[in-house]
Amino acid sequence: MKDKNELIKEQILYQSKVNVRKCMRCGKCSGTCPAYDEMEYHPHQFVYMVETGDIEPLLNSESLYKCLTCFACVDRCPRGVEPAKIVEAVRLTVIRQQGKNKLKPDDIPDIIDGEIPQQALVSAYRKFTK
Amino acid sequence: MQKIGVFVCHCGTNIAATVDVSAVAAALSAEPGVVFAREYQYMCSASGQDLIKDAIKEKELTGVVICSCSPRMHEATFRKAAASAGLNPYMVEIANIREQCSWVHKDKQSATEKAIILGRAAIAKVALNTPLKPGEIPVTKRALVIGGGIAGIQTALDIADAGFEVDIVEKKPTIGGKMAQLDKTFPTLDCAACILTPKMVEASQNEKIRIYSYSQVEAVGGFVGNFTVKIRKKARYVDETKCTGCGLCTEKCPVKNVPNEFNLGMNERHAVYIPFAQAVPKVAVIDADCCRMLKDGKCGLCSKLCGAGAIDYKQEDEIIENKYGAIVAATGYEPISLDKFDEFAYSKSKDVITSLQFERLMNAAGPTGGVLLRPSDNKHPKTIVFVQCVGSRCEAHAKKGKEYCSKICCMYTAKHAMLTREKYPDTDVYVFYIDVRTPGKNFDEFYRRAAEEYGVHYVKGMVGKICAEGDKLKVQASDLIADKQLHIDADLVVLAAAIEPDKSARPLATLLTASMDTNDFFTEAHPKLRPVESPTAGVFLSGCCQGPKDIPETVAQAGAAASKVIGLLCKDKLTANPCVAHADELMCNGCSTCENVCPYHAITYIDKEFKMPDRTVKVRRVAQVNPAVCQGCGACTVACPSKAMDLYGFSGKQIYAEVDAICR
Amino acid sequence: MKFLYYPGCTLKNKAKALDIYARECAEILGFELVEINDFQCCGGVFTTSADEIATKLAVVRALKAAKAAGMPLVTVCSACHNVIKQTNHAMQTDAVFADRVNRYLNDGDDYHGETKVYHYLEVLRDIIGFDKVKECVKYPLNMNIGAYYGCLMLRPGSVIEMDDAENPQIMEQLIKALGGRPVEYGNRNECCGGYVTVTDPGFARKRSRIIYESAETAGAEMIVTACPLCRYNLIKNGADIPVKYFTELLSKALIGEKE
Amino acid sequence: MQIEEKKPLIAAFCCNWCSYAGADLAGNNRQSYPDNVKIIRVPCSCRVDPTFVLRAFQRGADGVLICGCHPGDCHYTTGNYYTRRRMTLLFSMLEYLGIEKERTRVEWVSAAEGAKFAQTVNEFTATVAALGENRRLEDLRCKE
Repeated sequence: MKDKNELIKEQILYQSKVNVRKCMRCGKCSGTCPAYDEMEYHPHQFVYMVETGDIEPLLNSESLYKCLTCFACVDRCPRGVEPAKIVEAVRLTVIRQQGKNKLKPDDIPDIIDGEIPQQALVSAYRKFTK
Repeated sequence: MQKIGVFVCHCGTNIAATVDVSAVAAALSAEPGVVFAREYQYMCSASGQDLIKDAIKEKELTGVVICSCSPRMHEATFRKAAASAGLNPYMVEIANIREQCSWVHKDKQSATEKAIILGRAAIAKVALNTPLKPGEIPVTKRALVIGGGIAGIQTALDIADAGFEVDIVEKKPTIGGKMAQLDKTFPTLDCAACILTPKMVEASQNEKIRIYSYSQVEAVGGFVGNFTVKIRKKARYVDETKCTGCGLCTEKCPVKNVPNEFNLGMNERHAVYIPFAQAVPKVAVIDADCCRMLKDGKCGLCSKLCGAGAIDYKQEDEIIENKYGAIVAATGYEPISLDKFDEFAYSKSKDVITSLQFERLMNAAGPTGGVLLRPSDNKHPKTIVFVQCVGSRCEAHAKKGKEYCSKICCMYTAKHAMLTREKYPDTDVYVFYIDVRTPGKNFDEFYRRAAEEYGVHYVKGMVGKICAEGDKLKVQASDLIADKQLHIDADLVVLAAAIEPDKSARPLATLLTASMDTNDFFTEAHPKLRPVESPTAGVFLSGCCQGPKDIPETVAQAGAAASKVIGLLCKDKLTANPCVAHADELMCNGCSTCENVCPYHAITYIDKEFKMPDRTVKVRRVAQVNPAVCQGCGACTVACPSKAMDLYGFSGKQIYAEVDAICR
Repeated sequence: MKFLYYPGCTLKNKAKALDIYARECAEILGFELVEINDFQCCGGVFTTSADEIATKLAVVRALKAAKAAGMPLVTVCSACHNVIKQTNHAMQTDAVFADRVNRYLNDGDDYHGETKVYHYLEVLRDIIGFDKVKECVKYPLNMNIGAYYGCLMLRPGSVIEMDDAENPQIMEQLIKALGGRPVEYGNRNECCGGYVTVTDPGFARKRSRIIYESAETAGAEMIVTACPLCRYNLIKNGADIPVKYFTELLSKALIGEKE
Repeated sequence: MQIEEKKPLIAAFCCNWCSYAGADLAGNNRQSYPDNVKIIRVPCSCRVDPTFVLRAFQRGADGVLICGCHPGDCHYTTGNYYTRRRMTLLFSMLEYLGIEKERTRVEWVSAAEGAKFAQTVNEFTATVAALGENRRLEDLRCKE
């Protein structure tokens, strides 16, 4: 029997299609990440922690909701690792669970300021809610 | 009538412990054609060889089979022994009962049986062997070195020192290569020019060395010992024999805004120029793309000024054909283009430069006279960021960069950082690294000195983004140890660009039929045991064209390549491998299939007259193999649709016989 | 030349300017935008997970509509463009994904990424030509304009393939054609904070400030973008210079300012 | 000495520069493999004529293994590319004739890959053994 952690790791690797072993620990992803200072765990740590199976802390971290999916790390990684896809897969692991939506319908009215484009709401919903 | 002798070696207990050697000798003595079978403790020893020699003489053997170690080990030994006893050395076959039998099997019974089968196969083969006589190839006692950097210069000097003539072909107007552009060299910090320019002068004054500067190899024909090479000597519009190198023309030429390639575009030169003060040959060259006289026919100032009358606007390219016995590729390297690395603002800011540009900025003969001023505004940079591994160690299929480590960057960056701190102690110097790789004598000590004594900030992490803002370069990077993202306002950023083989290497490899790896580095004949030879006989490798390397390694390899060349040129005749292809002219249908598969162009077609049964004469196109060029791979023998092509030493019949013996 | 036009949800609503001017200028420049019937929202972002199928179906429907109409698909909004191009790329290169999508839609016509997808800017550059655009300019802009690409328009570079993701030039070329002076600044291809503005406005403010300050320092008098969310973030978070859609600029140069 | 036929019988063609040296290295490192395999040395894998393979099957071999240098590393630059193409064709024809494709194999073994050689032979022998004897091309008229 595989333990829960291993199953989560397998699922993350499947969803992201990322080969975490390609990482050479150069840290360029974290060097280029615009959300770095908002994050507790940084892109290179996402990759490393998924590789080592230390996924629990990531699941409970606010860092999941700070990634802008701007793909700077994806385009600039010299090894083609695509850290943003790992972050997304970890986030999905969380928000697909019952009651784990980050953004709730009740939050929306306060956000609407008359100017915010639909695009923002739709995107945020897609990223933070299942 | 075959008279085959079989000799079974015990190899001490190496074979005898697992294989019943006397049973093998007994079984093989019963094979057809075998008239003599003996076992002995050490066949390769002097007395073992005597045993073979005596048997050849006494029994008048026509073939010899030795059941022993791998033919890769002692085939040459036993062939020599046979030859000394008067038997053609190619009438010897070896059954490998050590590496491929006794050492890999444990059961004595079945190992013995396998040894017998391997012996039978060798006997079946040797019965079909034919005496072969290796041809002899004369050797042209002159070497060609392609590339006039430190690798080429050192190779040429060493070959000339042994008394052989050697030519250097250099595509630039002067020899010297990349090393001439360097300021100081690690780990001793001696000045590059001080150790290189004497060698350049030595090369130019050595009567055994001819330098073809501003020249390129255009065509290569022939084979080891007998290469014919066409060299294109590009028109420099200056008569080399008359020019005194006074430099007057280079000062007065009215076209003075041509980017100076020697300083990597950081200053300008005139249309007529001498690349640098210590150039060899110290002769001016006119850049035809910029010269007004050559472009529009208006000007001619340099011609009027030249007291020696050396300017010749009518000069044309010249093709020179020479013969060589050996060729050394020393085409060197080039930093990769950084166009694809604009996350580092390389094409947006003049103050983001490559390490080679930094060498020029630090050099006393450079664009700033050796004062470290940044290119945009000629101010002293107060904060300098060095970025390592720019384009090195990238994923194989990444659209930018190279998969390999460029090897020299860690050390030259440590050198740059150290020199900067030494000359300008008030400068903050950061080096961003993934790993610091310093395997070399006194290398790690050097790097540690940069960090410990010179206070260079080594940061483990990579720069992620650089923005040029105002007169600052905003560097955003990760510090993996501190687990922080750093934001540094830098005045100058130096990128350690990966190095790649010079662009001229790939077409040259095609001309030389020398193989290359996927990165366009020349492949060596054996990665460990024959590191300076190309798999193509007579072609040798020197310097970075074979892989990234620093100066001491390059010089060592240059010497090694030279010694291989000398070893070749010392011989009056070369022995050719007699196991070559040959065509049966009567069977050949002239289809050219063999010609097309031959990697050596060893097969040509000739029109040959055949007397027909009706006494008419018919001219037919038939294949002919040049035995001196053929390397004996056998590709043509299998490709030939009419089975006209066969291979001496590995003929179809011989291999059938082996197959039959094994499957019996 | 006719293009099937996918405006997207925001252009029908908060970003009408982006839409209206795009249509007007297309007419002047001699190409036709045929609005797609019953389009559905692209979702705003492309979900990278291999098992996300349903979130991409709306886009595949639009791509199939273009295939059926025999026209290329053109978008104006950066987000729509990003999602559509990434989905199309996945349909071309990921056989498992394409198979699952096709089974899901199951309408007898399998789709494997046959439709060619253009951003409006690509149409201007690759089909109309910026030279032609320049000829049509009546009111040259004559000001310093900083193009803001953000992230959606360029990345991932190997999929979007619109321009060099680290050194894009397409909007600068447009600005030049319209008689303006492009201002290149370092952060023009960095993220404004995007949808995180919904959950963490403070963070979006920080990001946006970095962007517009970078443009202002470099001397831009105006920022131009193709993304409604970028524009919103920059304006809301205190940009001191106007932030306009590129189609507004285009219209201003070709037709003139409307009162 | 009467030798009982070893079954399965496997003939291996090894190129002189890489694979034969690789087999030697397996010996140097005492990496054992079944004695069913007998090696024939050829200068290059491209010297292996399809008729050699046919002859082996005709004479009762149960499997044929061809080893050459890795693509790109051929001593003769391009020989192993010829091998790859020729054997692809031959093997599909053999399969058509009823000789299972598992009985034939082309493997790239460098001079440094002794372990790979031994492993290849072990695997291949086991595969061929599992298939049983090959009778398809055995021509009894050619047998003594």
